[in-house]
Amino acid sequence: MALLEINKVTKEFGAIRALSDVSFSIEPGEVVGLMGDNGAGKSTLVKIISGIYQPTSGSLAFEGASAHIGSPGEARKLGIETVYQDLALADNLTAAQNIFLGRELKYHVGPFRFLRHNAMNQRAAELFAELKSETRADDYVRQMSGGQRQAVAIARTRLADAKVILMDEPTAAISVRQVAEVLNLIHRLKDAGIAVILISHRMPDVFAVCERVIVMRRGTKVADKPIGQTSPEEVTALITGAKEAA
Amino acid sequence: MALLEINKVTKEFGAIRALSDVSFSIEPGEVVGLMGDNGAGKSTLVKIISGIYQPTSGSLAFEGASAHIGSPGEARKLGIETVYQDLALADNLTAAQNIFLGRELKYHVGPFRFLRHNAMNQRAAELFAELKSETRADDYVRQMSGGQRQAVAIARTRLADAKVILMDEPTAAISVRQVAEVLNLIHRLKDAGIAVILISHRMPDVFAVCERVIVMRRGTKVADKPIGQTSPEEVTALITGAKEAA
Amino acid sequence: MMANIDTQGFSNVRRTRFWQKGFLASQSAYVLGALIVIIVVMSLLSPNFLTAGNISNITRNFSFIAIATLGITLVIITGGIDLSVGSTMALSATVTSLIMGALAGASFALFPGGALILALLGGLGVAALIGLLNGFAIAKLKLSAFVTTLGTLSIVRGLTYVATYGRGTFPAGPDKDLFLLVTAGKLFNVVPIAFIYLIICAIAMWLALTHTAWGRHVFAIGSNESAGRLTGVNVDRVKIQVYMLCGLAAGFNGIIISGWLGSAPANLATAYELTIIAAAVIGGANLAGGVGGAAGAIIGCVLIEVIRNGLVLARVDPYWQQTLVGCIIVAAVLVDRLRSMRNG
Amino acid sequence: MMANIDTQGFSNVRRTRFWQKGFLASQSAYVLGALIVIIVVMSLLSPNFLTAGNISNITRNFSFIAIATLGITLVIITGGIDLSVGSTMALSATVTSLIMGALAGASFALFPGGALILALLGGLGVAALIGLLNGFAIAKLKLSAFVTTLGTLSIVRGLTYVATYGRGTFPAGPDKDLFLLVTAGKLFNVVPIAFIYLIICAIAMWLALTHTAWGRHVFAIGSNESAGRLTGVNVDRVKIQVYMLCGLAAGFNGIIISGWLGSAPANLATAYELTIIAAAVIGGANLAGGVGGAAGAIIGCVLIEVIRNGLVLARVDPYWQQTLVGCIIVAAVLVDRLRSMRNG
Amino acid sequence: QDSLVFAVVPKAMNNPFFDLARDGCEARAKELGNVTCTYIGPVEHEAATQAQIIEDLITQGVDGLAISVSDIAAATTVINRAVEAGIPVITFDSDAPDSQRSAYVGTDNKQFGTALGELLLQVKPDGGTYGMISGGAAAPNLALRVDGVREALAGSAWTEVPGSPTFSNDDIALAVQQMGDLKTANPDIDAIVPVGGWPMFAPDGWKNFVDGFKADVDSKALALVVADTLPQQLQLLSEGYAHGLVGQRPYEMGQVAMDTLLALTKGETVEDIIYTGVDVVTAENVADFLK
Ligand SMILES: Nc1ncnc2c1ncn2[C@@H]1O[C@H](COP(=O)(O)OP(=O)(O)OP(=O)(O)O)[C@@H](O)[C@H]1O
Ligand SMILES: Nc1ncnc2c1ncn2[C@@H]1O[C@H](COP(=O)(O)OP(=O)(O)OP(=O)(O)O)[C@@H](O)[C@H]1O
Ligand SMILES: [Mg+2]
Ligand SMILES: [Mg+2]
Repeated sequence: MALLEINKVTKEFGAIRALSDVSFSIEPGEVVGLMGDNGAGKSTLVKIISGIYQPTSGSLAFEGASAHIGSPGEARKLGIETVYQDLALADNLTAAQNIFLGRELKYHVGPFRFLRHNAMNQRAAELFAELKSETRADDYVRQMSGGQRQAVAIARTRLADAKVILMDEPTAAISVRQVAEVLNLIHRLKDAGIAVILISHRMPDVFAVCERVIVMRRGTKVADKPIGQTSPEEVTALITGAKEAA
Repeated sequence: MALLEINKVTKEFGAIRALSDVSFSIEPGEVVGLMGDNGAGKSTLVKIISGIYQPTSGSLAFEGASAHIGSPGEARKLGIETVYQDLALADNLTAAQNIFLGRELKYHVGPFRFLRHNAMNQRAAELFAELKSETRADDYVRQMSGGQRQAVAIARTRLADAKVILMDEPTAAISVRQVAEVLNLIHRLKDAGIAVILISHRMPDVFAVCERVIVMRRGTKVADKPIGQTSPEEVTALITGAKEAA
Repeated sequence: MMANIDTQGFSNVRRTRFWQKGFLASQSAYVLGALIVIIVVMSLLSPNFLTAGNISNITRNFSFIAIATLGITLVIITGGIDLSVGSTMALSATVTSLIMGALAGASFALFPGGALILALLGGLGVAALIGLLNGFAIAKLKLSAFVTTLGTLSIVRGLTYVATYGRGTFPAGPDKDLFLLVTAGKLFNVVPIAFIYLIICAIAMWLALTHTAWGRHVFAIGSNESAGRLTGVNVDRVKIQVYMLCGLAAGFNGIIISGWLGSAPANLATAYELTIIAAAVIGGANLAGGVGGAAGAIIGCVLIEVIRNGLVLARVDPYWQQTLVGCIIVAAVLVDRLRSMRNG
Repeated sequence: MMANIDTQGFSNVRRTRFWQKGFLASQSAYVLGALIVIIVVMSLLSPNFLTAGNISNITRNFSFIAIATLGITLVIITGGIDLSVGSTMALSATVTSLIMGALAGASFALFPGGALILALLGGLGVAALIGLLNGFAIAKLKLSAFVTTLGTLSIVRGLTYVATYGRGTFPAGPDKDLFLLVTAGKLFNVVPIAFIYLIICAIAMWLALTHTAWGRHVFAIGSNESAGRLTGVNVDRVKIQVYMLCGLAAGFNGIIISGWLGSAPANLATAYELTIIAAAVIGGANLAGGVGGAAGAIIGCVLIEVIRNGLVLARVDPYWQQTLVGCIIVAAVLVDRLRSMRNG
Repeated sequence: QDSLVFAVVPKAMNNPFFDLARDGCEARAKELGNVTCTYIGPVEHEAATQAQIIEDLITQGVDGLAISVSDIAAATTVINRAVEAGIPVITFDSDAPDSQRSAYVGTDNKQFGTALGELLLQVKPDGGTYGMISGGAAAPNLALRVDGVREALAGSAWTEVPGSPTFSNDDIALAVQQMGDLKTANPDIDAIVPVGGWPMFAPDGWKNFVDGFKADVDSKALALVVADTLPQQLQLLSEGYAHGLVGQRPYEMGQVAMDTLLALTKGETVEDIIYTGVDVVTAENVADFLK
């Protein structure tokens, strides 16, 4: 049974048809690369899966049951975790506060629940160490460098008890050695049975971790192939439109 | 005579010393790569050169004369053009409006000057075609994909009559074939005698276009070498701190 | 703006339909729709609503706040706010009256209209100065626009009281008739001259906002101030200009009202700031910055005045009027939800 | 929050100095400095300023608006605004008075204090309802907070007039003395009870904002609403709660004032909204959202009241007072520039 | 005897009516020599702010208070507090009868309204429809005036139009606009009676309105009977822009307030209610008032 099934999904923004009739499915523990030129509709697809947008037509199914994902909160509850391309960070909170946003650690005092500041800071610092990132847990996100911000967004997914993780260009701004860590992370996720959809413009990364690659062009899916049956050259041709479909 | 000279520049943000005693110089037409881990201080350095931040100590010289760059406007006047990491786009304007922001094309009617909307849109469309970018000149930046936004920021520099262009991770979000175009662009800039400082986490790109690479680690410059005398492995070691200096 | 030159060849992009772009896709258009509905309802409730006399009254009444609303719309587009408009209206009117009075008693003779011109320059000069100070504090000293202009609200109103010891003033002197003519007169005996000024100001503002680099910079600042700064826009100068224009518009509006009243009471336009801001916001200006326009500002003013006037004409119990005004204002912006729904 | 666990090993990061973090690095602290200077100046200008009686007056007066300011600070932190607080104060006080009056004439007898409790519940219930409606329109219908609450400002004030036909009401009935005691009384004959309520509310708010997940979500919404939504924060619910709390705080404040006045006039707290927002903003809340706190709100209220009271006591010409109030408010936020300079 | 400081607290400082009271106080204070008149009140009409200012004046230790009461119950509380603090208090213009104030100086507002109504009957005995314009909906003295007008016209041929009175909130521009609105809403209206002088404080706005129906006004088809007798109103009346005015005497109120407070500080007893009277002005006697 497929974990996630996308069925003829179309999404229009006024005059722009960002997605037209896109269908595919993902098995548990599968790592799928999603590639395409800028504006091909990759992020739009991710946002539909994670409940930000509703498809204009088409449907989704999760774990075999047809799913209506009305909001990011619902997606999270289903076990869909996302690293957004625009990172979705609250600038006026610290790195640790952002990581734990929406799933804070608390202790009980009578009927009240208070935050465990120390525990959260410590755990966040551990996560950054794990990612080999030069990010300090108690710095405000507002004053962070681009790569540090991205590290915060990635660290978030580590807390989740997810079934599928959507990563929208998670390695765009981070440095060489952390790219390697993120790829490692994806391997570990796969081993733990968690499916991953990786969007990236970095061909080598996709070929290093993905089992399958889906290529989009101007809103339509032009290819969906096991990684072994394709090559970076073919994928590049598909992305640019030099090759129509495969 | 060096085009741009950085002299023992230090920048502190409260308790964080983002740059300590950084010095280097750039010749006209030189393409220099600036690398370093996340939070190493690369963007801070760029912002000091382009007049956003004032150094806590240290000085700059431009074309041999000591220069105090008080604002981005002054930097532009000197001939310093920048592609910022956070792109610096006005969301409520279209791509063309953003590209021409601050240097609009106008025609005169008596004492008044009105905008040449068509000319600007057309020129912007040409620029995107040149960059092989899937970006529409009259779309609002608000509704653009990450890569399209980056294309707008890059296209901007093409209008400038600059002496040096600072590019802070210009290829982070754009797709494979546009990366090639940007690298091409850098070659052409060099041929036109324009110096470029390229910040990037993509080792192959840096080695493809730069003549010299400067490596930063936690605010200090740890290496400054012609590209021929170093290797990706050495640079990686310098970035991660595995190698102290070179 | 020409859409098709560059969307050619994008297989996934249709032509934008006419109702998906420009004015028709803006909040202003939807509020205009609500306005028309309200006008129809009001004219059903009261047979006198659509009489020539009442239309002329409505036109005059909304012109009184509409010029100031144009000014504040500029400020709101840059992401700022100006609470001092009401006070500026009063001080500007007072100064104009005072100068006219003083010159009437002056020993030297001026050419006809000379006293009026000096008085107007004085009144508008004060208004521009208030705007300059606001702009300076906000752009250069980086103070919060809300607190700064709340401060000037209080300072300027206080100065109005100090200047006349709370008594208010009356325009007087040889140029008084001329003054009344240029402020309260009617063109061809029908169109209030204030309305003509409004139309001229609105056209100038529309031209400046959509067809000059300056207007583009105003939008850029409201949309992303630091991006404007980084691309070399002189953000501080534009901001100061915008606050000065807002002050000038308010001052001009105050002078017109005082001409119509024949009096510049010290409490002129008290608490008008909220009405004026509301008119701008209802007309589509966004307090977060980057959105707004001249047409919307006028639509907002008309809407507010039509509601006020209509409820009086419909002989609604005065105690209920205030409640209804609030309800209709909220209902009018609610129609804008239709737009978001239609645009997905 | 514990700083050092994770900055260890960052060669380019020093320990944060005590004045670089927490309260001392906030706008509130700098405004507190300005406040102290103003207090010193005022006490030099008027010998009566620092008398026990006057301090008690000041304490009571700022407590009157401070509770509402706490409420509006919450709203401002989420990036919203609430202009209806003044009207809510009036309606809430009016409803409480009306219920007390009605129950006094009721045929059935209640246990002692029963009428008071019912009346308070009624008054606060109305306030919460107003907040709920505001919150619903803003969070669910996505209307502009400015226009919505400007609408409620008008609606609620209108209802206050309708309820009493403009005449206002006063608390009456068997529980009147108890009502006066719990609103206008003084603890140990010195500390106004309103001040005690304020302290309790402020501590609760501080705890909620800094030590609960809810408070964290309030800040997250103001800082980046869509990020909050994307990370699963129930943005709509938190927003509605915040507007309800703001309404409740305003209503409670209105009831306290009416107790002190012994009356609930229909024009109670007219135009207080701007003062209350100003107090919050002066105290460090940022209208752009994401910044603010309980301590700052109180400091802002004290500052405004000290200026008002001090100028009266110093027998400054009343026409100049208004001007000076404005100047001092601007000057007080100007000290905050020192902070930005120091922090580079 | 040392100098005395008497504070005069108006309902709102933005109302020109109280400026005249202030001028009366200051003039009388100057004549008396050892008395200073401090004029201070809330800028806008609002009860709690007025109460706070009175508290401040108590703290400041003034020697006497003259208050134009904004809200009866609210003022009663503070007046009693002032009296407890040993400060003699009188009210002027607007009263709080159940408080411990020593005297009220001013107009009998009910009678004032009645006078307006009677003047209207005198101007146009055959009756018709009329509308009123009031100030703040919460002002008790204005409510009394409205009642007075209604009482005087009860049983006559005059009927009030629905939607009357309109509330101008003391905003002069709005008051003039409401004149136009009343006339437009009720094209056959026979009289408009503003119970305060607001619309006429804008002389040209008023003229502008009247000029639209000049013939009706001249023939008294539209009767205009207005409260207050400020100089610009008298001028308008003399030019035929109104039919009658009923005025209070704010200047006298100010003077009498000073006298009464001085008497109280000397320990003398004063009358409980001191009416300063009303002036009824029509075209016949307007010249006397214009002087
Ligand atoms: N909210 C929106 N309103 C209108 N158009 C939109 C909106 N969001 C996306 N689009 C358009 O839809 C298309 C697809 O955008 P999307 O963000 O999915 O691209 P992408 O494949 O993620 O590109 P990139 O690699 O640059 O991130 C683009 O043309 C974009 O302009
Ligand atoms: N405005 C600021 N206030 C405080 N600290 C800052 C500020 N800007 C940057 N920093 C800190 O300075 C350090 C250097 O940041 P910078 O943005 O220069 O890094 P970078 O080398 O560009 O990293 P990246 O590769 O991630 O973009 C970081 O630790 C960052 O947190
Ligand atoms: Mg994308
Ligand atoms: Mg950077």
